[in-house]
Amino acid sequence: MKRIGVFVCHCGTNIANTVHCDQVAEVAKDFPGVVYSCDYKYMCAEPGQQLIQDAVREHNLDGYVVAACSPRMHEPTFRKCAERAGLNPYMIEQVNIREQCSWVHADKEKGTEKSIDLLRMAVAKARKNEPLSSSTIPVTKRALVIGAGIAGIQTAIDIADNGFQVTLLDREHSIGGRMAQVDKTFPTLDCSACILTPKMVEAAQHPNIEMVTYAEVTAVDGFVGNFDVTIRKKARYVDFDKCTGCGACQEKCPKKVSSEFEMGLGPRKAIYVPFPQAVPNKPVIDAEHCRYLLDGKCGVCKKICPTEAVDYEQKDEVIVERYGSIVVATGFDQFDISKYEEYGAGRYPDVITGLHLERLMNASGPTAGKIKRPSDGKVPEKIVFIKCVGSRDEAKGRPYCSKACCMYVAKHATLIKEKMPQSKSYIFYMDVRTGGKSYEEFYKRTQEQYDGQYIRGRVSKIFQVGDKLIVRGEDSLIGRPVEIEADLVVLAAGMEPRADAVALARTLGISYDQHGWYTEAHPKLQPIETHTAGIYLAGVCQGPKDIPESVAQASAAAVKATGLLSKGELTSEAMIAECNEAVCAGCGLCISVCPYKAIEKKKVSERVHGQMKERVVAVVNPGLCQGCGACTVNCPSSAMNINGFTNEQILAEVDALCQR
Amino acid sequence: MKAFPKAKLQEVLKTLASKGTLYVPALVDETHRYYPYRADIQVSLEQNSAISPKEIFFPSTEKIYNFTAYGIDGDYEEILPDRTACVLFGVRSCDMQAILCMDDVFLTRGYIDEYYATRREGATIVALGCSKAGADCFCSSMGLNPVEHEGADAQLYDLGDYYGIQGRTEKGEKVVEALAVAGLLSESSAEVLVPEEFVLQVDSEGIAEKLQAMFEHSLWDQLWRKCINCGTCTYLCPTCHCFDISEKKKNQHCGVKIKCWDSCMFNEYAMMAGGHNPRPSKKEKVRQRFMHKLRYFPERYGKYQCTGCGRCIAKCPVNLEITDVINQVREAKVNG
Amino acid sequence: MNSLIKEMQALAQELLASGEVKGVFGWTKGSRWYLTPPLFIQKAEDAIKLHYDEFAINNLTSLLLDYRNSDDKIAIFVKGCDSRGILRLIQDKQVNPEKVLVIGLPCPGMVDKEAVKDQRHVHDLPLLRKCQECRYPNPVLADRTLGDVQVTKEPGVPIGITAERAIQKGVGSKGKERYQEVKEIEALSADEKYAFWQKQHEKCLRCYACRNICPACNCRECIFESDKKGWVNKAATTTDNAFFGITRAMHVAGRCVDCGECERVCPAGIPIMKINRKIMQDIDELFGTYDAGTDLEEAGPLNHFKLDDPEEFL
Amino acid sequence: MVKDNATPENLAKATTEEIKRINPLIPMKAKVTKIIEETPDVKTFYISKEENGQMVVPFHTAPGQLAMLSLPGVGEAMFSATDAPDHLQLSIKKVGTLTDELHEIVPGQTVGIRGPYGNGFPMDQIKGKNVLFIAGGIGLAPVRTAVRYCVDHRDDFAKLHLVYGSRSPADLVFQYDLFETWPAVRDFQVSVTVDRGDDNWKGNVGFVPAFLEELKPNPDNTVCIICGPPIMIKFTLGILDKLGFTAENVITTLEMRMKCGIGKCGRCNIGSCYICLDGPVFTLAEMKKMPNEY
Repeated sequence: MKRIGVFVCHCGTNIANTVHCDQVAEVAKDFPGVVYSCDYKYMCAEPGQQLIQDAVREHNLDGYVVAACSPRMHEPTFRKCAERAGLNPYMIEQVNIREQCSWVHADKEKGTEKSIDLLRMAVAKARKNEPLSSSTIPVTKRALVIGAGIAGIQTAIDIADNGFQVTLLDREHSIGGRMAQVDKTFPTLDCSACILTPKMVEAAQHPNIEMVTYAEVTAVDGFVGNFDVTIRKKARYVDFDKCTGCGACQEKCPKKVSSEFEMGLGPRKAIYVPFPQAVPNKPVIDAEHCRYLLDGKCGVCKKICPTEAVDYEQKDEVIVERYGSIVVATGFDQFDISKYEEYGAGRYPDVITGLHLERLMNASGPTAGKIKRPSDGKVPEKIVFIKCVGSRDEAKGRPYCSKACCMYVAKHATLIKEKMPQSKSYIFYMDVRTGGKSYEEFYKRTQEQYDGQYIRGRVSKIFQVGDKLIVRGEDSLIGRPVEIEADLVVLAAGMEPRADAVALARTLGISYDQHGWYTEAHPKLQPIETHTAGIYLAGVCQGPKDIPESVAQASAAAVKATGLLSKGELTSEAMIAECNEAVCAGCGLCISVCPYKAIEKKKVSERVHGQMKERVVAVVNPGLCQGCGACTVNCPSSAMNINGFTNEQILAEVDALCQR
Repeated sequence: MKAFPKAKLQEVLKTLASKGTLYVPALVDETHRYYPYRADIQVSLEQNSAISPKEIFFPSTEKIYNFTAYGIDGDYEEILPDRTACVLFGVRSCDMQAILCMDDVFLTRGYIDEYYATRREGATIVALGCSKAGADCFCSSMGLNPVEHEGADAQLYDLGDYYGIQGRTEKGEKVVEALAVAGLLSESSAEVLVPEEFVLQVDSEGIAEKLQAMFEHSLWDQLWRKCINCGTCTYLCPTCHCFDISEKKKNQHCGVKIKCWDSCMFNEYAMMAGGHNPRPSKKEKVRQRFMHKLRYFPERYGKYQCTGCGRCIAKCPVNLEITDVINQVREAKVNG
Repeated sequence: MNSLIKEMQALAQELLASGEVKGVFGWTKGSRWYLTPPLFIQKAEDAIKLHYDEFAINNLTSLLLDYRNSDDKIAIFVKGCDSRGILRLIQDKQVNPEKVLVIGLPCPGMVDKEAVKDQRHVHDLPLLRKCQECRYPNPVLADRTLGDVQVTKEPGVPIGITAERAIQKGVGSKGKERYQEVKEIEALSADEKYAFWQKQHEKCLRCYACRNICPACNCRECIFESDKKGWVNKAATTTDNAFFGITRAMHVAGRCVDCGECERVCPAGIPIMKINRKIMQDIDELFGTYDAGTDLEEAGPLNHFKLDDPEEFL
Repeated sequence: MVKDNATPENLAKATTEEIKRINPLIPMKAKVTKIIEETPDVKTFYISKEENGQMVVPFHTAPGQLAMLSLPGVGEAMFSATDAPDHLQLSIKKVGTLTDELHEIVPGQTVGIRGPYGNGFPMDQIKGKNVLFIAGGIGLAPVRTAVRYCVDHRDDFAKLHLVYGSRSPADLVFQYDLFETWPAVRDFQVSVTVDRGDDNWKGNVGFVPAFLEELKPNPDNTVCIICGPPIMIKFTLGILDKLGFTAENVITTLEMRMKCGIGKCGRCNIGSCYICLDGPVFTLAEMKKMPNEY
């Protein structure tokens, strides 16, 4: 019979206030297998750990149970402590009598009773613990960055600078993302393109960066250190090796299409480069609009191309590449303002979003930087901004703050005043949030030097009279209705997760919140990691951020990814599935449910009634298995077990609970 | 002979029940087996019980001792069987013969099984002669007289409207006396009803001897093919007496050692520690069962361990009939 | 019927004589008029022993488990309900479809031999309840068929030479009412339900006939066989019996093919199908109608994870 | 009445008062007083019971007899027992749940013990003859009971010869007997072999049957007592036959799954024999008459 020790921790007063720790330790002495039991103020502290190690040696313990805080917190501590005492680290159990007893119960007697029950279960389990060991798996020293906005670009450059190969992938044909659409950045009013373009070029030219644009991730297999990523490269119909980017095709293409990059405010052709600074700066054919591809007529671009780079026969290409780590930097979509019918969004062309305004202000935009109304091209004089559209609005399912809007609205008001000194900006707001370096000062300037008129209140309705937009709302500070005859209304549309964010999360096996933002492993202490080892987050895909925050997180993700890649090999989980071949019936149900493709079939020979017979059994690849347990619950013969959580151990716990 | 009218059966049973526990075949929740008599119980003497009366002497689960174990200290506390006397009413010849088989096993050859012995000594068996052969009965083929069995303490005969009764032992006489005292008995000269010819018949003569040379016979290669290795035949059999000893924990420190029915049809039955199984497949298990009934038991105790009650035939999920096995053994060619 | 039996015998004779199969599972005429028990033959000349009639109730498919690692090809006769068992065994990889030749038969509807009144003389017997509630009277899978029967995965009415008679007798007529018994128990109070099942489990002998006849119970080692793990005790107490009964039912959840053999073979008369049907009904309600053992390609709802699986408990 | 009729000749042979216990299935409470680690997977347990403050042998066993050892809450199993003045010695190999647990216990542990069971070796009939002992692995445990008897009654027997083999030098059980006690006994040849040697092993390397063939023991006036793994027995019997040993003079002890030990539970039968009552010791001649199911 295994000799088990029990160590009950007071956690200062955290546990001791609601649990009679001494009593728990005393009762535990009677549990079968327990040969030593004691309590102590701080088991995790140096003297506490020493106490455990001494007891292991003195009482010749085969394993022990620590009743303390959450194993998430200190299981590694006590495992290491076991190792120092000469035990296999998996011979110990930690039972959480803090979060599960003292912190949730007020009644000390009941808290004690529950602690005893939990401890009895843990002792029963510990008696069935077996030494476990981990194996090592090699790491593929290559990273994948999904999304090549500013966050993705920064991550890729940082990883590449650290000497690792990195693939920078984007589904658009140019890298740059949302930041490329932005005219100027707050609070410094730098030209966005001026600071972004060098980064884009650096990424494109970096020897360690492979750029894969116009491509999507369709499947991710494998596990940390060795992800097998299936990438679908969409057909461009232009051979980039031959194309010189001369632009002749674009010029001659007869098909005009509304430009996505310009937010529909300007045209592009069916063969096009989305914006002048695009990287790669070579055109692709939009198969949905190309006349040749649609009905075989036209073919002008092919005829005109001096290098015969146009290739209508090109097909999508699917490749599978292996990466050690993945950084997700897929950014955001802008909230669809047409959901605000009361603002006439979608109906009135002069009710636009902040991103529209960015394009209208941009020198290379559809209006060459002149702010003109989309409806009639007139220069607006009275401009109304409405904040918190599609953010902080429970009714629209967007209760969160989009964080960047307060500042970009201030920026817009400032820039408009600079461009058109005769104009007047009215800004309807709920609160003004300027938490950021030099942000508050910028906002003050907008008000004081740039004549931005901030009105605290909600707009209830916008309607058109003549060529004016009547903005009707309430100034809640003075408690009076307001009505403004505006020429242009700019809605500060919030950020929302990409429409396909959930689908990608499922492909990657990472978690997401109720809105679709990807969930970090810990909101405070692990804001970069996901719950899936080896996959990290950068930028807005995790939640609304402005540019400096995205860049900071991008660099952090790069460090995480590089840290992983710099290890030669990873230690695999010790608590992984194992198949009892004697019992395994070879039905293969485990194989079909394993999310890590860690289970395979194998043939075994055995002597049955004097004859050698072959049969099929399941075998777990310890490198791939993550110990999720899907196979164990699906195994009809209970041949699959998670080491450290075997069916027997769990039954022993249930038994112990029932035998109080 | 002395007799009581069938109409007065309830009074007879009440009288006997007043002396001690009285077991009667009855239908409760659609199950026909022996139950302690109660006035509201549906006594059924029309046909033999579906579950044999062996469980009265040899319950399917029986406690032997309690144990405690605290650390390295432990203790054992014997649990002795209940010594109260009882009467078994309506036991058929086949089941009476089966009890004699069990007597051989549990009361002879070196050791006496205290549990069986205590219950057996305290019991008075009132047998009931059959006037009708059940669908699966073949006791006459196994050398029994369906109408009476000399091993019983008292014998009931079907006289049509009456049951005749005769005491055979001191215990049996006491039963008759008790009924007489209660004024329930009268004299009857009616003929004892006997069953018409059995539908199932088999010639069992000399089978035990023939089987001695048939352990390796090819017959066994075929018999097991439809068997599903369930324990129905052995658990319903009035003579199957194999048991296992295991334990049931009450809590982490104490538990009870139990003796419970086991079946040679089960895989784990002959499995040894370390995994060797001398009877690894259905073939060996099926052979063991029939060999035990028809050869080993006769060799050891001088009688067949099958009494023709037909329960295994009635309930075998695949109709593997012992009568058919006997026929096949009879017809089998044996070399040399 | 006679011509069908002749066809069966001829086919078995041919299969064995040609060496295509090494054995044939079928039925034979038993020792009494109301018995048609299983038969396994290996010689062509034994084919004449094959028989088929309304007493061929036995689902033979679990017997194939004895040949699961065998190199020999075995032929097996199946009725509609039996064929679902084969399909399940193939899905569980316990039977190699290359090593089994499934011969589908039209089912005349099986009768209830419990209703025999005179074992000496042939008389009419009522149709089994399970046959009245039958949803798949035709084989869902067969390599060969006899007697005009067609292989179809669709629930429906009997097809084949005996179809008319079978339909007349009421085969499948109560298919829609198969959860009736479940509803009756569901209508009871919790205490009444408990009392009902306690009473049933009290009767259990732990003979394991229900387990051993079941084509879904195909583990190599049953936890009820090895008390090593201490999960269950050998003691036949009501508690241990209930533990067995419920575990068995949950173990075949989503894999039970509704053949009713467990209930038929129970020597204690426990209405096992009531609990199997309850689980079937629950699966139907939670995951959409699912009939185990009807589609080779579809893993049962309890054997895979789908993104839209109900998960109210999370 | 029933009891009186049931007194058989076996009961008359009973060697201790324990056998007449009212309830033969109840173990007597005993203690493990000493544990010897024979090999990595074999331990010898010394078992005594307390009587008037003294530790005494729970019951005496004849060579080849068995005792049922139980660990409360785990289970019970039958082992061959070696008799000593104040204790029984049970040498137990780790093969399953119970034996795994037994290997974890420490001296002082309460255990249950009942017995003795089985017929034992027919030492009286061997008197005056040469005895050849052949054992493999843990099979030496039952053979040792006979060896000890012969050594204790040295003058009753002619020449003694033990041929013993194990998988490796580390797996040799009772090394103190093999290399110290027994070689010192008069006219006692001890021949040890291992399947695979190691750096320190200077003895014979090879399987028992081959070793035996090399040793060529003389079958004249010799009885052979053999026990070991089935495969060893199978090949050794062939060699013994070749050497001229008759089936009547080859004695072995059979293992079956015994549960009750008293001939009731029905589990240990081979044909109409119950190992726990009629065995476990049989001559090869007797075994040839039994069904081949062991």
